[in-house]
Amino acid sequence: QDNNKFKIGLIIPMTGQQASTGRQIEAAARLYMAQNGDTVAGKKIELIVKDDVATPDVTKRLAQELVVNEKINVMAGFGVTPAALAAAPIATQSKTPLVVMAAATSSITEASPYVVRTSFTLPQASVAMADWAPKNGIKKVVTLVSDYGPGIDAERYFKDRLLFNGGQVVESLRVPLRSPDFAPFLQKVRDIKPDALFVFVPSGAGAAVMKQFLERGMDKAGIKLIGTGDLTDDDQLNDMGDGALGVVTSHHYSAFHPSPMNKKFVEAFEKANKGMRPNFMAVGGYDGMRVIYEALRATKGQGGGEALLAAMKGQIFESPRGPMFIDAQTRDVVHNMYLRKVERKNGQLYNVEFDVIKDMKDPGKSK
Amino acid sequence: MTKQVHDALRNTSRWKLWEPVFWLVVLASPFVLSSHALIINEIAIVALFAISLDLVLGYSGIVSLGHAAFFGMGAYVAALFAKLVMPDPLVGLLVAIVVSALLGAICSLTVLRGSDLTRLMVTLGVALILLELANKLDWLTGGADGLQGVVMGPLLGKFEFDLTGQVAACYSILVALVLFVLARRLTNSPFGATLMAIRDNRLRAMAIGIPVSSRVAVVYTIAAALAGAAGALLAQTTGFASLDVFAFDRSADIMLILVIGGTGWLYGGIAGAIVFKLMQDVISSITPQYWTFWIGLFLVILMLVGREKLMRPWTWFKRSGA
Amino acid sequence: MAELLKVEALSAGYGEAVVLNNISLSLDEGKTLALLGRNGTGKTTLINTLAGATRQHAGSITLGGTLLHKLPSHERAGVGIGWVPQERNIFKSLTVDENLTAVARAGAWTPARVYEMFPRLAERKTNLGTQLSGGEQQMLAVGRALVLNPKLLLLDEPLEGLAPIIVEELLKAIRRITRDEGLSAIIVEQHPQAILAISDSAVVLDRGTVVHAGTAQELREQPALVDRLLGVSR
Amino acid sequence: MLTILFDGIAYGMLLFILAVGLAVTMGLMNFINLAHGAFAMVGGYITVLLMQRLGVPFLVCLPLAFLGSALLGGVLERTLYRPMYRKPHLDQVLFSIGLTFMAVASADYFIGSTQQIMQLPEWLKGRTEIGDGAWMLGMGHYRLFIIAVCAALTIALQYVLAKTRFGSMLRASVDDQRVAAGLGINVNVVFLSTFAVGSGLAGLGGALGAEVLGLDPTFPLKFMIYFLIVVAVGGTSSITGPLLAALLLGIADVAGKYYIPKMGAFIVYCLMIAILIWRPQGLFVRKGGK
Amino acid sequence: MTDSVETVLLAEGLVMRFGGITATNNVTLNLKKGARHALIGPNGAGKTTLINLLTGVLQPTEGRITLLGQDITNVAPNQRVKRGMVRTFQINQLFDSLTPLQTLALTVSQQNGLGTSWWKALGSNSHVVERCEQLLEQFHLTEVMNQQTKVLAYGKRRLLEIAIALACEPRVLLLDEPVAGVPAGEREELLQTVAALPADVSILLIEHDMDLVFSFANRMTVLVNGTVLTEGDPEQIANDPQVKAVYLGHGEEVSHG
Ligand SMILES: Nc1ncnc2c1ncn2[C@@H]1O[C@H](COP(=O)(O)OP(=O)(O)OP(=O)(O)O)[C@@H](O)[C@H]1O
Ligand SMILES: Nc1ncnc2c1ncn2[C@@H]1O[C@H](COP(=O)(O)OP(=O)(O)OP(=O)(O)O)[C@@H](O)[C@H]1O
Ligand SMILES: [Mg+2]
Ligand SMILES: [Mg+2]
Repeated sequence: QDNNKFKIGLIIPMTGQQASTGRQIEAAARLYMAQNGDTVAGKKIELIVKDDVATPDVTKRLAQELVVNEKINVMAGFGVTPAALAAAPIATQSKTPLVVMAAATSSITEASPYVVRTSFTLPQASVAMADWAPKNGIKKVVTLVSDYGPGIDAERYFKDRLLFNGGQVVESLRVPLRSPDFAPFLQKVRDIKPDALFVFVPSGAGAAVMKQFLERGMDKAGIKLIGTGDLTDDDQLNDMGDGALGVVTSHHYSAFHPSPMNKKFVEAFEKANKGMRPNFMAVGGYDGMRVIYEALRATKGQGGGEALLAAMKGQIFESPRGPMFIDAQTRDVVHNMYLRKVERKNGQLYNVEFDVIKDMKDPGKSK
Repeated sequence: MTKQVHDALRNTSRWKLWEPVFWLVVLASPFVLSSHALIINEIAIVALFAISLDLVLGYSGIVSLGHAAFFGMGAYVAALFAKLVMPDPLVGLLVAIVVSALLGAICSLTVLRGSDLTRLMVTLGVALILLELANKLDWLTGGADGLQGVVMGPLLGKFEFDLTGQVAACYSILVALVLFVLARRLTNSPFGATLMAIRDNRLRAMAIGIPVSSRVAVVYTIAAALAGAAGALLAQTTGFASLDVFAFDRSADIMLILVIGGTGWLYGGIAGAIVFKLMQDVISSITPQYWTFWIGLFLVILMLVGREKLMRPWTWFKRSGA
Repeated sequence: MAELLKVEALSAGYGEAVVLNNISLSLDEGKTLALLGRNGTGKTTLINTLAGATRQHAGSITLGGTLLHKLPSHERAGVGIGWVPQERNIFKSLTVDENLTAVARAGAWTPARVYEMFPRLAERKTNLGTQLSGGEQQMLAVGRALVLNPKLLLLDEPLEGLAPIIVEELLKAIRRITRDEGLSAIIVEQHPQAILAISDSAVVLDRGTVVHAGTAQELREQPALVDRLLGVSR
Repeated sequence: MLTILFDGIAYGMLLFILAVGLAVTMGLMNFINLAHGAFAMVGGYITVLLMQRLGVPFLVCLPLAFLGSALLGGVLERTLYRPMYRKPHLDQVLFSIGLTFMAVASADYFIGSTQQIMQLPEWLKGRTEIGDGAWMLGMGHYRLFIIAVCAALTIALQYVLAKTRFGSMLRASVDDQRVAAGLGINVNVVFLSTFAVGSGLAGLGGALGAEVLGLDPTFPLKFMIYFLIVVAVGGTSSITGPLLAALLLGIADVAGKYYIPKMGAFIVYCLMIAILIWRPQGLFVRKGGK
Repeated sequence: MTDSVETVLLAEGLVMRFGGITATNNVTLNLKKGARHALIGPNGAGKTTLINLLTGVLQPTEGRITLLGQDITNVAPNQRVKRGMVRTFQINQLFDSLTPLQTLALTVSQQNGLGTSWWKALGSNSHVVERCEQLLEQFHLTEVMNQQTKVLAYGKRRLLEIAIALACEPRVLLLDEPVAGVPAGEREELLQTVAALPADVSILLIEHDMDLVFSFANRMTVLVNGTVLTEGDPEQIANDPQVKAVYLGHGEEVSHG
């Protein structure tokens, strides 16, 4: 109705188990708007935030309502894979671009031609680790992942790549998503005595795994702890204490990424949010907003969903994470994968990058 | 005199004037409030689910914290049926009802004995086991990513499920209405009366010759069928099914909804569904982060003050009896 | 003899409904009062009001100089009220022994003495309250009031459901306790003759008011008057 | 082998500490208090915040967590819970869920939604290993500590409830408030103190459990199922019942996950259903049946 | 009463143990067709337990129960009702949230095999309505028929308790202290209603009010400590010194009026 508005429906989990994902994304999106103004190509940008509690049928209804009633131009957010998958058909049906800012299962971009992703994919992170590990004396690995989509993705891609690189996954453990105690699984790992334990658990549970890993004296038994960046989530890293020192992970973003742009981003983010440190969810939200803004700018505020989508594809830009671009074919993010080690810098714990695999595409798409 | 007795007995089962009016309003709502058809659809589904729970909880006194087991079963069966066999919604609905009823019949064995707490936990356990099963059978159910790729055919071969959700809402309301009428007859029949007898006093119910276990099993099966229908409606109108149809939260929410509206009264579930869903929708769009606080506050006040009293504001300032 | 209980202009009821109206009565130490009346005339309500379990609307109750009506229910036991509720209300998740010890107060009556009086209970010491027979529950209810070591026993239909021989013994026991130990008692009963035999005075209630008050002696001698007061037609 | 047994016991004890307060309010007071987890969360936050922000030693935090949540429990009992005692169980469920929702949202508002992580003192961090091979026993010090606290607690509680008059008075008040008061039991005080102790125990459980289970605002909802399982399987009429149930479940869960990791999530639920169908009143009921 | 009269209910060698307590010990009871049989005995003698065994609320540790010639020891409680054995409870067991009318209507419906009918409304069957009306009148419950049972006065609740049993059209009726709590004046009337049941209905009565027992029964069994002390007609029992010693006492109670 209102021709001068450009509406973005941000559907994220704001309550429940995944709440912190939603918080980071919302904060980042608002930060982007504060930094870049809320008028682009003559249109006033309006952000409509909806809480879907990470429940897919709610996500779908909210998406549908936003499309039908609010006539949104873009939908964005999506904390978990099923939620993104549930909303995908709505995007197709209504020809609305859907920007995934968090969910990381590889297949999401294939669910609809209108999906664009600015977060990352788990295969990217796990393959990066599987490339690095054998070169650094880690041949025999046990994987431990949460028993759900992203976890299984991580397990599969890590295993295949490691095998390809001459390593070996001797045992694959899947823990229930809500397991409060990792003791039995870790004990099993200890009894197997691999070179390293590769972990993927949703951020939050990572701290528990790390703690119990140390408590069990596994580091002293010569087992290394490696994983994707969720394990040493920037948001919580500081609270994990010195036990986290030296843990090696692979990910696309670290709050310590040494670029002027990132410094500025982290500073502004912490200032706007009572000292909360941005994590990879935040950067996904921030870049997502960037992609939307630029698409709007490129279409001069005139085009519909198709035009916006076309303008999103192929965007190349510098993100706080480093250089990234949206692959025009897969609509998925292509960016650097960093290998990082937890270190103490300026009195705080950070993931310090020490190696990089440049411009990695989603390995899930090459098959 | 005989007439008095007769009338007194039939009084509860007679349709009151407001009932058809209510249903007409409900049926008209997707058209009048067309921009809210989606939430209307969801309310209709939840109301049907609540009615199902009311049959076991309100009328038969069997507490269940795992009613999502049947809801989820209905949802997955309907979605899989559409995906693998044929996309017709009505046939899918029937199949889902039958399968959920079967599951209900089997599960009824677990609720025959024990205290409220035991039943609470056993039903909860069954739902969680189904959840895990659906997760593990990912080749069939799509596991944690949810079951994708469900394409629903048009209703009666004519009405496509559209983006605005009007067709979906009408479909759900009509199904809910039909099942409501069945439930209403059931609860007003001698069969229904024996259920209430079992709820009030099992010992005595047995002592007047009511086969308690078989009655409970039957009503549990019927309720499972209704819950399955609700689940099927959800799957069909959204076009997918995901693990959380079995989740604990869903079972707990439906219990909240039913108790908010009042148990042992079929309209209670409907009222609860309307109040709870609307409140959730409105408050969570105002404060997406903290809406649970206000819902919680509402529940606390509702329970402290009492449902009857809250609905009659003019009694608030009168001194209450002992 | 010193006056123990004095009730003046008492009225009480449930919520808005007034059940007792302007009741006055008094009882001396060591005496027994028979409280008679038809079903639903308010006998139980009067007993419960004395015990503090029913809301009192007006009037005063004095027990041995203490203003009883000012005290909350749970403090009345300390001042000397021992209550046997009409429906027995045995604590069902406690054993027989715990039913007694949970409420016992120091004094002449100990659980051991109750077991002496009702040997049946001694045999069932470790049973739960609900596992007792009807009559056993009645015995326990009486014993539970005694271990409070009260000055005034309130017995609401204590004979209901007891075997004739126990009834006989219990009545004797009450007589003995009041006479030898200076306890007073108010007894409600459906069988007037049974308790008039052991009572000193009697009060008849009808629709919440006192319609007759006098000695037990005079009612014992005039069965016809009792029948008339209680509205029994034969 | 032995290590798994040890871990199972420790995990069971932890479940027990978290659930025992609920066993007290639910089993003894017959009040379905689903807000139990919220009190546990309060205890957890008291500990974490005191340690993080004020540097209070862990051992001092534990009693403070107990007292803090007991105080909160006492205040809420006086103001909100008391009128709910006489209401039907379903109303209690709704009421306490409502409280839980409020607690979750408030914690989120005041403290934030991220997981709080606790740093244990050094002496609780290590691990002692005895023996070799299949019979090796590795004991985490913190787990050892949990077992010790829990054992002491059980003995104390069992003593209070079974051997003292207070236990009988409490159960009498629950059975029939009106008559209990009429027989000289100060029902309000009995309930108030029991509820406060129950909440305090929850708080203590939260303080001890935060380390292993993690602590965020969804804590009360996340672990509600576990509390309920322990209490349901153990029966609500004693303290030893939930204890044994918690141990059984803890050991079964840990051993199950170790030996058949694929069945991970099923084991506890299947075990619970099997037990409850076999013994509908819970595994350990008070002598004499219903 | 001669042996030629048909036995309807036969309990043989019933034993019931609760842990260490033997509540009934080798009890044998023979209830004849049309009997007005009283079961008396001291408190805790096992009378209620015996009824619970007969009706299937409890399963006997040992022994056999035969109803109308068929072994029912392992038959479910509701099946026993179907075969004609009905009881009342010492402590009221009512459907608190239903009205007396609904209670009776559902009982009568169940009795007439309509318990599983789920399409027709309760009370659409005219026979049920008539029978309800009859029972309401007989038990003075007409005025309160539409009130919730839980708010009724105790006396009315007691009447309803017995009315329910009669609504089951018993052939064998077991009454456990049916007049407890009913005022002296109304007891006789109540018992007369029961006594006026058809002559071929057999009744077993438990009661401590000896006036009533002796005016009602034509046969009596005395139970003591779980075992049958003696059985006989009222005359014999009243004069049995053993019964006097353990149960009746010195007779003051028997004679007062
Ligand atoms: N809880 C209650 N709420 C409302 N009214 C009540 C309540 N209890 C009793 N009444 C009413 O108060 C009146 C007196 O009852 P009460 O129980 O005192 O009589 P009673 O003389 O003890 O009778 P009975 O001989 O049956 O024991 C009755 O009319 C009864 O209906
Ligand atoms: N569930 C049980 N567990 C243990 N003992 C029980 C149980 N039920 C009954 N008893 C005991 O069995 C005995 C017989 O009880 P019953 O109720 O049959 O007595 P009764 O003859 O009906 O007595 P009354 O005349 O007092 O009602 C009693 O001593 C009682 O304590
Ligand atoms: Mg009375
Ligand atoms: Mg008895």
